[in-house]
Amino acid sequence: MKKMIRMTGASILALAAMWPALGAAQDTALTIALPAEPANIDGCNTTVTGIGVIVKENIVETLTTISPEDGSIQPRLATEWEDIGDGKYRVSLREGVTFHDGTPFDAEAVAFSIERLQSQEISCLDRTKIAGIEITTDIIDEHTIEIGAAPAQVLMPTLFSFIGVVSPNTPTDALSRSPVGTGPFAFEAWNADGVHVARYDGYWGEAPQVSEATYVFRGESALRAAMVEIGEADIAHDIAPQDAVNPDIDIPFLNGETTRMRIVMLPPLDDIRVREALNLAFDREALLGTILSDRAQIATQFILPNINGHNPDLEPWPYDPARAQQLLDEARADGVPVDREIRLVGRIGFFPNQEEVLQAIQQMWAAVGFSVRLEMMESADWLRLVNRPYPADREAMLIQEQHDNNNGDAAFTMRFRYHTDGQQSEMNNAEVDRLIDTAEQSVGEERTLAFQEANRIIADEVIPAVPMYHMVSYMRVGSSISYEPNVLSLIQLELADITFN
Amino acid sequence: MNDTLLKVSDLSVEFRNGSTVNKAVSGVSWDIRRGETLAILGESGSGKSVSASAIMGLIDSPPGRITSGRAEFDGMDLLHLDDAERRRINGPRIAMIFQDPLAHLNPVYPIGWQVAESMRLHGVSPEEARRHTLELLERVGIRNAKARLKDYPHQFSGGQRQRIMIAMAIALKPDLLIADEPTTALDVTVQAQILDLLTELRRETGMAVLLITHDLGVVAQTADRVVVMKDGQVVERGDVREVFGAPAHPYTRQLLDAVPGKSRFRQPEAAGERLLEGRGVAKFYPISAGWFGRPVETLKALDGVDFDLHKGETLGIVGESGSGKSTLARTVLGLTRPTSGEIRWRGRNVAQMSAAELFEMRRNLQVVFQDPTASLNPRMSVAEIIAEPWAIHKGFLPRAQWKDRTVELLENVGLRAEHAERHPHQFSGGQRQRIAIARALALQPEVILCDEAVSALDVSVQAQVIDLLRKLQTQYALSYIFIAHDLPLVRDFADRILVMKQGKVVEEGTAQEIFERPREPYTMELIAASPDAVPRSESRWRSAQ
Amino acid sequence: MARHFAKRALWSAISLFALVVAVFFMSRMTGSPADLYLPLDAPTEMRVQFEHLHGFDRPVYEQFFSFLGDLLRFDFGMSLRQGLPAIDLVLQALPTTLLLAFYSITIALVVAVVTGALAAWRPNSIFDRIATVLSLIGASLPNFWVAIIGVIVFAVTLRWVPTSGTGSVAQWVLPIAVLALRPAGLIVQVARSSMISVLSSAYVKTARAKGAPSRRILFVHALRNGMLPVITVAGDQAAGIINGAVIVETIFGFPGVGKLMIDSINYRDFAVIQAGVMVTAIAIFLMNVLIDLAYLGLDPRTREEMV
Amino acid sequence: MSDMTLESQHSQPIAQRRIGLVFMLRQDPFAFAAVVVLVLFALLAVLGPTLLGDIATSMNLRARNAPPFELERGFWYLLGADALGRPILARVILATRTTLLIAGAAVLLSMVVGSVLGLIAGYRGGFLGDAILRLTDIVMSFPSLLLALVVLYVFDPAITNVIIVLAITRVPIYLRTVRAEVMEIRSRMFVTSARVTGAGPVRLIGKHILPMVFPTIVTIMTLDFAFVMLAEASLSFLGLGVQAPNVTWGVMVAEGRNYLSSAWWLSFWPGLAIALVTMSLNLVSNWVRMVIDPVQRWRLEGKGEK
Repeated sequence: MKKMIRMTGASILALAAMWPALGAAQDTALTIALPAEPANIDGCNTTVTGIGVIVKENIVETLTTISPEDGSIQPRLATEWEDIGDGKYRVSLREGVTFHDGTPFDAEAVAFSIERLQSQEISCLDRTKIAGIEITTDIIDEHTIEIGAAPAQVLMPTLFSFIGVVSPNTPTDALSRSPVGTGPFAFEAWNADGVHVARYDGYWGEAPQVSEATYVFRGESALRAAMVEIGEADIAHDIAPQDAVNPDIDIPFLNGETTRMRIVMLPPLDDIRVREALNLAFDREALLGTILSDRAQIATQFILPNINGHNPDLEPWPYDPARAQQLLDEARADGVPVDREIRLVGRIGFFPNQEEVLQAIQQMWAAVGFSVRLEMMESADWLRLVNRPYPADREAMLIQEQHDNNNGDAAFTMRFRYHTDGQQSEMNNAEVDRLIDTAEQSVGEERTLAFQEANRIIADEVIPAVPMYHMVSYMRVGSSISYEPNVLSLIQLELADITFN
Repeated sequence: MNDTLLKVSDLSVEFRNGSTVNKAVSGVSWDIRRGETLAILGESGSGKSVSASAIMGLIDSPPGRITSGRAEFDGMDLLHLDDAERRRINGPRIAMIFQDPLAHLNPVYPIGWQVAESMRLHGVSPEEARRHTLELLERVGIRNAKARLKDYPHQFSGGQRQRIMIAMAIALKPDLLIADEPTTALDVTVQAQILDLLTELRRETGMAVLLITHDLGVVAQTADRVVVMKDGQVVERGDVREVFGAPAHPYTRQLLDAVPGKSRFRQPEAAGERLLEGRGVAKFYPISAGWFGRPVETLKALDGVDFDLHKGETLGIVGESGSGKSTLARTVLGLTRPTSGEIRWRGRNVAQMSAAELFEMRRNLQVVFQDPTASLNPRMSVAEIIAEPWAIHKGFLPRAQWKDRTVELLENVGLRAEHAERHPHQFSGGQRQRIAIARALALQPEVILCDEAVSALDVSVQAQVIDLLRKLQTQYALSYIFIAHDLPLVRDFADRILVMKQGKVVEEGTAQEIFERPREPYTMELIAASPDAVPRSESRWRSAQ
Repeated sequence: MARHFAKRALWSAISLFALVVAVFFMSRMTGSPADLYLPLDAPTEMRVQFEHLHGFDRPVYEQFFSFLGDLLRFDFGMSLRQGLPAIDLVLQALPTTLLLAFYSITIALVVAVVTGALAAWRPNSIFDRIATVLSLIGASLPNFWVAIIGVIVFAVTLRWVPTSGTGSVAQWVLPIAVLALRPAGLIVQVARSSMISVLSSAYVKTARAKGAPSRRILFVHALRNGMLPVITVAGDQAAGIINGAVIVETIFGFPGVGKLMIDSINYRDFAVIQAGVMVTAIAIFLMNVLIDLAYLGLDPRTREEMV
Repeated sequence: MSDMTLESQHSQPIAQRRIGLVFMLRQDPFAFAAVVVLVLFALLAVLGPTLLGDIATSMNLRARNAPPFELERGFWYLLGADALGRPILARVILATRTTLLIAGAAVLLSMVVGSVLGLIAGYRGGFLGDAILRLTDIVMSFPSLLLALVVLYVFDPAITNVIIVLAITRVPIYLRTVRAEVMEIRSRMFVTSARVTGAGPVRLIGKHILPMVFPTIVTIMTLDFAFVMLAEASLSFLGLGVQAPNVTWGVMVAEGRNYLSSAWWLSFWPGLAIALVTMSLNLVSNWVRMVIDPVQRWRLEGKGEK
């Protein structure tokens, strides 16, 4: 007992030694509370939510960036680019740029990064964005490089925005937990307290106001919000609507995510009247300002309005339970087994209050006579249902999905989900297939119109889904700083955009 | 000589037990003088310990309550002390030792610490206490005391533990030592040693001893005066020799009559059928030590024991603790297998019996253990306990007759029909032992093994139970194996006696042979050590008058 | 005694092996990590590459034997998610968890044993009744509830302690308090009943006859005897924390084993699961050895029994 | 205890004693209150879902997170409303049946399996005993989340599977405790007595050992009840447990988690229900322990004396 007391005493002393020098932090240091700790922060994983928000354009810069306002392509490490045919682009690189480790930024580094991105030795997640494309490089001189794609890509400058350029000293056989890039902030440490970055004095561009930043990871939305409230953190990322109670500091923003329910078109859902009824019986307005933020937008299609190919003429489904009932009755009269139980499969953890949303919709459907059983699934379980090849014994069901297309163009959505050979497609519509094929090979208005037409057919004639909302996130921004979240803020939060009040 | 040390007058204590009130002592008065030994004699439940507990402030309230009385000691009333005064008395002025030293020593502290504590609690410096502890332990006869200071109670024998308790009690040279059944759980030879020690210490220190006991022999040999208690009241008091010589109260007379060891020896009848026999029975336990647990030593609990039991006879087995009596009992009962040798039941080797044969043997071989409290399931009613053998040996008695037979058995052992619905805890120790006997009789066995079956009982109860066993023996032609450490009892009850020591039979013979013509020194030592219930002035334990 | 521990170690090694085998095969029954690791829209080609890269395309038995081979060198392989040696990740997280377990169980023990002992001193007294009710509430409150309410009250409203993080002493206060609550509730119950029976034992009477004051009787004479069942329960609770103080670690941002394991299981990071299970099992085995030693220290009688 | 005590003890015949059960319950006001609470919950479990109709499941977004004790929305909103505006009072009642069913079944199952294995391990001892004990070590070290996922993948998300997963994780507690107690009781004299009379293992265990272990088992069960009710919620969130519109207290508490800082009542009331049941079970189990122990029973037979 005595020994125990002595031991406890000793450990309390040990703890006391760890007490930090309070108030030592500089004025321009920030703490940012994120929901989850990423597995790595490699420069070739910048399109992944939890990684990009730390790395992208803070530590590792890309060749180009996409404007959050209009989706246009802006120069970053690439200053100019030119289509020289045959799928090749000649790219001029910014001069006078050095990596945080002192290595100069040049064509070699770009070639290295592109090769690393496509390496079979590691699983770079940004490779998803160039899936099925082989990218080759040809160094012209120190600051000029030719980048080619096979097959040739219409959206090459967009693809450049996925290519994070990392120091050639980055290991090629493992994902990095200490990235070295050219950005305004250099990686310092990753430890129990979180990820630390500090302003890079050799940055080529304008020096940001923020001198250093710490990313901490807290799973609880209420706790993240509380941290900003009491000054432990400056930014709380992605807090739940019910925690966003202070309009002065809780800023809603369209987060680029769109949610819907995919329909597996097997009986009774193979009957279009039934699918229409599902859409008509869902009162989309009712959830806004209650379970979901009033800033969320009712979606007509699976891409946001700022994406090329979005069809602005589509109207949201009206809430018309009577008509839904009528359609159901008709279908029932024709022998469609509308009373069969339909599974509604949700995946855990898409957005806050998600299960409540699904329960609410389930109720609305029940009101017109649908028998829908809600099942929440763990990710891996859910994934077994959504990807081709589909299980042979699949039955009629609704699969809740969420999708973010932050890349400015519908191409990153359409084939995958609507083309007959799309990996998550439930459709087999020759006209849509043709339109997608055409659009992908076109540019300018032709491309836009083809995608728009495809989206019209999908929404009006096929109805392979119950479109729901363009989602909103809340960011709590401490009163000592200014930051305007945008549609990209969920995956990209540029510290340089933050100013002090 | 009017040198009264403690005067208790009109003491009444009651215990509340739910809605019932038990008057443990009512209106008890006695006094003790400096340097003398006063014995409070009584059987369990007579309230003899309660007055001592009241003096020491050990009565828990609730459920206990002192309703009247005074205990004058050095101008104070011990019954009404506050906590601080109490602590000044307990230990330095009045000390106490108890019946079961193993239970009364704290199992988790070394004995040196415990002895020293009794001094340190009263202001003795640690060094002084440590030094004095060693002296005390040496004084009370703990051999190699210095090395054993850090040993724990369970590492000592019963006698040594009582010595440690005594060392603890006399540490501060108290005026009065209360000894509550100090030798009851001990072997006779050890009892003699402890009584020797107490006597010497009393002579040395001049302390008075209040001896609380149920053992008339101990009273006769050690006390100057005696107070006899029954049912919470004093029935007789006076000089030991006067009281024992000419008891005035019928209860005292009854007690004295019940003292065993006075009846005629039983003469073995012509040997009947041989029921049980043991040939070269041995039981060894390996004692392992070291990293890989190689056996380094063998404990020979039984070492080549031979015995026979014939129909209708009583075989007494005596010996001190550790002599192997209980191991023999367990072996006979088939609870452990002998390492070598064999036990035969009607000529059949028990070790080779089939399950059915064993089952049949068990029906005919029943047991009564020493501790009736432990051997009766506290959750079962008496009726269930007695009927259990019938439930096990289906077909022995139809269920319809259980109730009648239970009543019959209860009456057989001196209990009443209405007792059947009660639970063991509602009975006294003697009654519980009767229940255990009734259970043993349920199957009408041929042999009952009594393993210290009456040792824990009061003399008068002992006598009754022995009478009962005798009666049943004639009634049912029973054979007994009667294991005991109390020689007078065995003397009265056994036909033949085995004397055991360290796993071996050292002497065997009829009761008369053993008691009148013992051959072995060990047997003689045993016989000499048991105190005689006749007071003699030359007793080595009595105080010099 | 040495033999006792040698035997236990042998048995534990056997069960550890069985555990590793069970975890190996059962974790592979829960779907492919490729789906979880790669983005939703990853093409099949990437999945195939991923599985090939990490050897998941080989037959399970083959994977198992190469895993066993590596295991002999205490090599659990690399974490899928983090690309670091799995064992390093676990060993990095372990101290935090062990410290959490140590502090919270120690505090729970001290508070609960004193409370339980005082409650046992006078059974059914007001103090006893209150202690019983509070301990039952403590034992049945969910961790996350206590944690979040704790943050709201003590960090946000009162501002006594920081909300979360691991840097300073103040940041350990809430997590330890939250973790200590349930064990404390249970231990009060156990300590109380154990002490009630100890206080009625004969040696307590001896102590009173010696003139020992009540406090000394309770905390010196009785307590040590009443500690054995308490230690057992405390050990089980500590094992529970070592096995996963997930909620507390997640809420307060403590990078411990519990959070690591949950993440690993959610992402089917088999190497880390294996290493984590193995390391925590060993930690718990060692803790049980400590508990045995505590028994030995507390009750000398057990020294013979453990031969 | 002296003979005198014996004479003054109660000795009413058996028939009277049966009636005495209610009397004994009245003697312990805490236990009596606890039984009333439990009976109430049992009634709610049986009748609740039928009586409620769809009050508990129909949403009303205008009443979203309505605070408690405001009566203008009607009686059912007395305890407030949840995030979908469903009255919490009705939902707590609706959840009673499933909650008690799952927790009860899981606790019973783990108790039976754990006790049986613990009996075997403690009674037989030796290699088998060691082996069983090691098996519990494995179960205890096996991550329960992983176990849940395995079940989720291999079987369907049925309620029976939740019960099985919960039961498996709780088995070791019973097993270890029962084993330890059995080993101690096995060596008691009255067990030896019965053995000597020829009693076989079934009788020894059933008549002599189990009744002595029973109080401990009951105590663990009552403490485990709360634990299981909460653990079930985490399985439900994995998709293994109950799915909407069905609900349990554990799920309600867990759903309320997101609203703890803004609407405490969402998780408070179901949490209170859990605490009430746990506490009542505990009090009743203490009482039961007293009733079945003849040595203690007098406390309940006296005139309110304790």
